[in-house]
Amino acid sequence: MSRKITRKASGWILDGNHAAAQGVKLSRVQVIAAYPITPQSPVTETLSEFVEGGKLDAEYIAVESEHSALAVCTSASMVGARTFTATSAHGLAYMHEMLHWAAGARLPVVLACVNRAMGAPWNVLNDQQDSISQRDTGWIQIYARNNQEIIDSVIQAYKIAESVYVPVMVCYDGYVLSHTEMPVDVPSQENVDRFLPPYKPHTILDPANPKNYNLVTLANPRVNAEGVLCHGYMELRYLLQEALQNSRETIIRAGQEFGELFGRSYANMFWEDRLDDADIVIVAMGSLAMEAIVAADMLREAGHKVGVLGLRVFRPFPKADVLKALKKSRLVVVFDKNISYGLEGATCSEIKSALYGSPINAVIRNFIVGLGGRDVKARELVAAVNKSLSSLKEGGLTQEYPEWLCAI
Amino acid sequence: MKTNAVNMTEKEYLLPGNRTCPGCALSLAYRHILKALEGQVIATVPASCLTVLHGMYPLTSVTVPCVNTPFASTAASATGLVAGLKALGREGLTVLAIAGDGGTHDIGIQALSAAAERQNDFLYICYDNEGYMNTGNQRSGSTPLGAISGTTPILGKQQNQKDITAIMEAHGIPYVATANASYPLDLYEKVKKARGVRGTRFIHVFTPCPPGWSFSFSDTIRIGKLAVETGWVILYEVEDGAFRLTSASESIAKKGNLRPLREYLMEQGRFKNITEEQINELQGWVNARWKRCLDRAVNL
Amino acid sequence: MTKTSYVNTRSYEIRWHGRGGQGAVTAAKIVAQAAYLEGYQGVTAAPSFGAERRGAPVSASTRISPQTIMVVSQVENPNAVVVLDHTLLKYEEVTSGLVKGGWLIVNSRRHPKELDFKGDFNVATADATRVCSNLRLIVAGLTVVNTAILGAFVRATNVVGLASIEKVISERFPNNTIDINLAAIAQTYEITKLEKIR
Amino acid sequence: MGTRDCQHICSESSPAIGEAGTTGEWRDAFPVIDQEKCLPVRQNKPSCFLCWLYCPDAVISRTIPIRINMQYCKGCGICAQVCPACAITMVNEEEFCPSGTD
Repeated sequence: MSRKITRKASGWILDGNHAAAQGVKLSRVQVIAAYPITPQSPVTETLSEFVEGGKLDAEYIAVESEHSALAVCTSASMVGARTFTATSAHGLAYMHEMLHWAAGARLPVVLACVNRAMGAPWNVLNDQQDSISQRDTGWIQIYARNNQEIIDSVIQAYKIAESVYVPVMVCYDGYVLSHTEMPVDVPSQENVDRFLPPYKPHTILDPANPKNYNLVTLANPRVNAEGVLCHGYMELRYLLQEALQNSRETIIRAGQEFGELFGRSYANMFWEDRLDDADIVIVAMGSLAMEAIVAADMLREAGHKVGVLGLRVFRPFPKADVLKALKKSRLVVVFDKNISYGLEGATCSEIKSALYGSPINAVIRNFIVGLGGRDVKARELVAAVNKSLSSLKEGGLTQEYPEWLCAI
Repeated sequence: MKTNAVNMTEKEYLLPGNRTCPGCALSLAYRHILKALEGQVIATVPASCLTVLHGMYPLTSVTVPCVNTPFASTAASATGLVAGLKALGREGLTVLAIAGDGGTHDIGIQALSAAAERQNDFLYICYDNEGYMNTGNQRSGSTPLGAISGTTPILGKQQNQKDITAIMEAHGIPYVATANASYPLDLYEKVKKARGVRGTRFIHVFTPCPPGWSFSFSDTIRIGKLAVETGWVILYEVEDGAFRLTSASESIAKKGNLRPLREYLMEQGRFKNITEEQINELQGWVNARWKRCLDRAVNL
Repeated sequence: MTKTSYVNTRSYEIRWHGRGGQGAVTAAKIVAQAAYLEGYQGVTAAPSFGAERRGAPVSASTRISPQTIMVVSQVENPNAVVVLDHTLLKYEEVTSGLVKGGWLIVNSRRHPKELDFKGDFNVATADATRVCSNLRLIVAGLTVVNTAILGAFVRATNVVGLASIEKVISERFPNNTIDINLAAIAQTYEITKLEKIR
Repeated sequence: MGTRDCQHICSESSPAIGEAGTTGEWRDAFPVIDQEKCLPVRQNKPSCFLCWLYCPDAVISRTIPIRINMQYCKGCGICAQVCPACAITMVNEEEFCPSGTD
């Protein structure tokens, strides 16, 4: 059934996968290499249809594995083509080696991670263990709460990546968003072309001016043929960290420009909902940050002043911004759809590190929720906040280990 | 005495009510593979339709031990099972690595090639439904030229499939064979023979897929037979280099009644956009391969 | 500007039950599209997550709201349950959570009273299967009732109008299937039998 | 109620019939055997049994007469298609249940 998408004046109705594919098309991506995996596969199918149907002038490479998908993208990006790939869970894990490589080579590849649980055992449903497990590979990570933010983030990802020469991962929840249709405003090609200048690679692959990239790089700095002292391995690595630290400005400026052109501002590292007068803050990421707003409503009706901090950019982690946002909080309840095994939810650790050394003396509670597609309802978030409130006195600032909302 | 439907072992290793689609050729093939191995097997299976056949925790519809493994590592997993059993001095079990065409031709070929070069002692079976059916039919290295799939939706696949059995034969392993779910007795004999051979053994089993290839699920057997009758699939075995045509392919070779490939292609919705030029190219490919087999066969 | 609270503007939630291949997910999406055309800002439509097998039970959900929908968790207390295959009625979760005064809409040739449901919700039935088989609305050997049942859904709940449903079908379905589907909807709308709780 | 009592520390599955539920409900047609035409029945000795051989779900018994486990038969129709004696026909489910029981 060929899909003539109904288009009301202002918007379409798209699921997350189709929103991502539209974002790739509008960004005029030139090389796509992807391998099918549930729940990402409709992205690859939709892009194949665009390419074969003449709606997107791009090379679609049906690679034999995710490891090769990213290898194709890094080299195509090295040559100067704008590239895209998409994957989930074990596909992303299989790319791990190449994730490091792409960041080290400072290549602006954009990857859509349709968040799915990691095995063993097999589970195709949603949580964020897969992308969180890749937080140390040097990629910028942006999380979408709904399908509008997916298409908008894919387009902004190219602007950001190609400005700071750092690859960007746009993460959205498998099934909960990827397979759920909702209204999405699809920007016009003209406006996207205005927003997104052509990609100018920092690499030159020209026999007339031969350069070799990513050869063996020794520990210590070394002098080149012109007598200039060049980096050692550590210096190159430092520059990657510096680029991620400085990318905050680029991310916010890109979000601002996007707002001016498309009417939806992304000049932030996280979404704030009634934080100004909140002394209790819920922290969540992805679609759970939407459900958390409903929970905040229910808690406000019960007389609690609750706000929601919906994390958008997980890397670089916006420590200073979080610090500012939480300055009036006495209780921070962090919901993680991942777990750094042996410790706690990754978001919780990042929040604690942001508050360390600050005057904020908030109690922090961490709940592990929604792993492997376990449904998380607003009323369960409310119950967790109430439980944390009752443990305020004797609980101490933090607990040794997070609490799990499960049936163990 | 040749095994047939009447004297074949009654014992089943596949329990009723598994999760495969109605008319699934994999389910039929797997049933006879396990019977031929008399259940004396440890299977290792990557993410694929077969994982779904095995079922969802805490239940499984298969009564043999099975080790699930990530998509790229079937042969490596099998190697590990063989090494472990050897280290523990456990004998008499066949380690069965069984993956689809995606898991064999594409993402898993590196691990398989290395295991074959090491001559690791397991039986590797590729059940081939010519596409990534578990994720909704995307094209694979085995998808034929001109076939529609999720990732070749309009123009159909632009390249023909790779001949994985020839690739595996090139590794100089002691036993290589092709089989087809529509000829269960031929499959049964080959698995039984492979069980007795030492070293890496490879059997390429053709398993038509009703939803993936768009034909009605009562026609699975008919489509599978048509594939052999038109030469798309050639049933043979290569034992220490000796090439022998078997079952229907042997009788077709002797009678010379190969039917035009078009008859096979037209039965399947996945070929609805195939061009005349692509049909001719496929027919040429089939004829050339058929001729090579006739020349090589020692039993004609 | 006071912040709209999402608690009391609870969206209208519909849960669809069918068997793989009957088109329950498409029905869920059509109603979401129709509601959006009628000016509802918030609509979502989602399949039940997991492998679908032809003939095996599947479900889907639609949410409709004046505001953007923030709830992403699964539907728990639907306002309406639509059952495309009456043989699914024996499963307890098919009607579980249906709100008081909600609507149960069943593809069945029997009158609602004959289904003797012990729930405080209204029941509507229509023999969509017979309508569709008369119209030869068969796909891959299965009588596809997902558009026809929308006639019964509109007749019972009136949450969206026939006109917007027909607009979605005309825009989204392949041309050669539009008229047959519109006919299926209209005919089923007519033969729908309603049984309101006293 | 906690799930700790199952004592598993990893995803360990045990064999069971009907892993995917009563798959018999998936079908929209079911096989009916005409005993007059069925070879083993006519010859009253084990013969043919191709329906047993070709059943993907092993729901056909190799007995005389043949019995089909209707709880799990998915109604694929392969047995009807391979039967050399055309003894098996597929009957639509709707026609099967008498008008009363909907």
